[in-house]
Amino acid sequence: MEQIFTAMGAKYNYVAYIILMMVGLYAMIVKSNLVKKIIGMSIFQTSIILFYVSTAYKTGKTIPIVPYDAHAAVQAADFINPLPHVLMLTAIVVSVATLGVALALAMKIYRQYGTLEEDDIHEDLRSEEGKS
Amino acid sequence: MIVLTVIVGLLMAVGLFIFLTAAVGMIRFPDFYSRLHPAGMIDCMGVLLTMGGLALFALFDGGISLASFLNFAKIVLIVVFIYITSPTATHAIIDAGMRAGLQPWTKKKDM
Amino acid sequence: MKITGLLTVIICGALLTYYAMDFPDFGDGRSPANTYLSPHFLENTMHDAHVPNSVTTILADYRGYDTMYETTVVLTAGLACFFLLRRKESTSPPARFFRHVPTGLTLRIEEGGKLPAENSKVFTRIDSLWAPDSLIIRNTCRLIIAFVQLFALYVVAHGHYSPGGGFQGGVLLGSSIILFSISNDLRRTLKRFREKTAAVLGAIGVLIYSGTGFVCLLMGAHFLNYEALSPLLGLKTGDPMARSHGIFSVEIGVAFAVMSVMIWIYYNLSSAGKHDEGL
Amino acid sequence: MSLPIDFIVLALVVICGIVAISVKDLMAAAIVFSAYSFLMCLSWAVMGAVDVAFTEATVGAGVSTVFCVAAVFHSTRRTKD
Repeated sequence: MEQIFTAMGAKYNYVAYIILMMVGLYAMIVKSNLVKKIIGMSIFQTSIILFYVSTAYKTGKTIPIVPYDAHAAVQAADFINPLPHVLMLTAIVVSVATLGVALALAMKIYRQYGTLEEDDIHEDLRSEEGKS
Repeated sequence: MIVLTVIVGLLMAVGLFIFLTAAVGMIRFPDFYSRLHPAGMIDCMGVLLTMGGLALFALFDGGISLASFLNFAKIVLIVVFIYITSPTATHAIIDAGMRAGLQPWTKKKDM
Repeated sequence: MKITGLLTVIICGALLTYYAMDFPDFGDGRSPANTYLSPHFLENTMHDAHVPNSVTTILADYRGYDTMYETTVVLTAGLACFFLLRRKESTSPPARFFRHVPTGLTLRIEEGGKLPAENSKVFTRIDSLWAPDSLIIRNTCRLIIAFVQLFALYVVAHGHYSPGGGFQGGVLLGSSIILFSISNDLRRTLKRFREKTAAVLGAIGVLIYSGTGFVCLLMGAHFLNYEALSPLLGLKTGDPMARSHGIFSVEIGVAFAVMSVMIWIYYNLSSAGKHDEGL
Repeated sequence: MSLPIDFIVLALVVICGIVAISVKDLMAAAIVFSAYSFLMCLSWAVMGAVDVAFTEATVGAGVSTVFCVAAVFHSTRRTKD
């Protein structure tokens, strides 16, 4: 146990990402409201992005915009790793697109069943099956 | 240089103190409208002081050049836009609160 | 259900913590993620494309295919919202509200009543959950929107040298229109920026991106290899500025697509697909 | 050593995330989620990912809040959990 705490002290970003991922997963599994589930999905996505950005960080180094003079040789060790930033930049924009589609689906479900709670929708479905 | 450090440090310290009073006010005040009062007004003053300190530092630290002047101008523009938008946002929120029917808190005499 | 979910989450978290102990430390410059490919990108961005911001170079040049299909995904999301929510048949609300402009009176007209003319100067239609016509908010937003759009263009054009680029600039342009729609109303916005315009502009954005790649193909190089554009731009072969201009054209395409898709999704979500009364 | 500000921001992010899924009012959940996005953007800016932070500030704290509020406006605000 002691070992885990000392090992995690140097990796507190990874601890934060694990906690956020657990929060998002809990919301997606347990909460019955659809908008809550969608917010949980967004939290899950942001936790993954936090993980990627954390791997790119180098202590005491500067942002990945290299100096303008082209003649000086660029030392890559002086800059933060830009590759995960690029991957996550597109992931954020795709996440807002999926958020829009998910909210549209939730609104469609509300229009059909008059509720956003998953339990009530299941009851509605069951009673419809019983009738037919 | 020591004059610049003192002025910038003083501006930042006073600005941060004003932010602190705004935060305390947002927690301690009794109702919606009086809570929005520090959130809307005192934040503007804090932004002016802290950003003013940062702008002076950006302009004079390391000599006046085009790059440092551009940094200065960007920070001044931030302050200008906060001064335009923040009161409007407070106005809109309070307007929405009035239309939603929130009663302002008053000191009850017979209690 | 609650217990099962909690148990799943805790097991998941415990496993992740166990494996996170083997990760390299936070801020380690010599970790595997920081060593193999990205030093090459960082050292060659000025030489290859003459773009100091290495994120932009990787986004639009080294990983151009990735970004192209991301743009397509965004456009597909806009289409999905449209097909899910849009209702063409007009479900007229039970009552409509009009403001008589000279006096400021509000009229409530029941269904079946005589409505004023569509483009009447005297009566303006207002939403049923109407906000009072606030001069302060309307004029401040009118002032701010111009600056937001100017800043968005700056972000798109200056993405080579500072943080920014097509995605951010596109979202800023979209949010300026959304701000207009919130401060005024949806119908007035739809008169200025119609839904058809949004759809066509989104498609045009993706077309600009893939068209740039296709022009490179026509010039005899690989798809999205911007070096082949140099004869068209009047540059010498091998000039890195050709890649810089190629990246810029691609960023414009991304900005178009993202802007119009954001506005399109907002139109459909805020009016529940009816395009009648907005937020 | 930039540990304290980094650590405080991450702690606030976790608190905001927990509040966003546990609050009973969906409109409040949307607003707290916006605050969560903004704090996350601050944490990325501290970590040097300026492009990612800029995108999150425009997308996560701006547009996605508007989408959430629009969806809640056209459905219901109440929730059982």
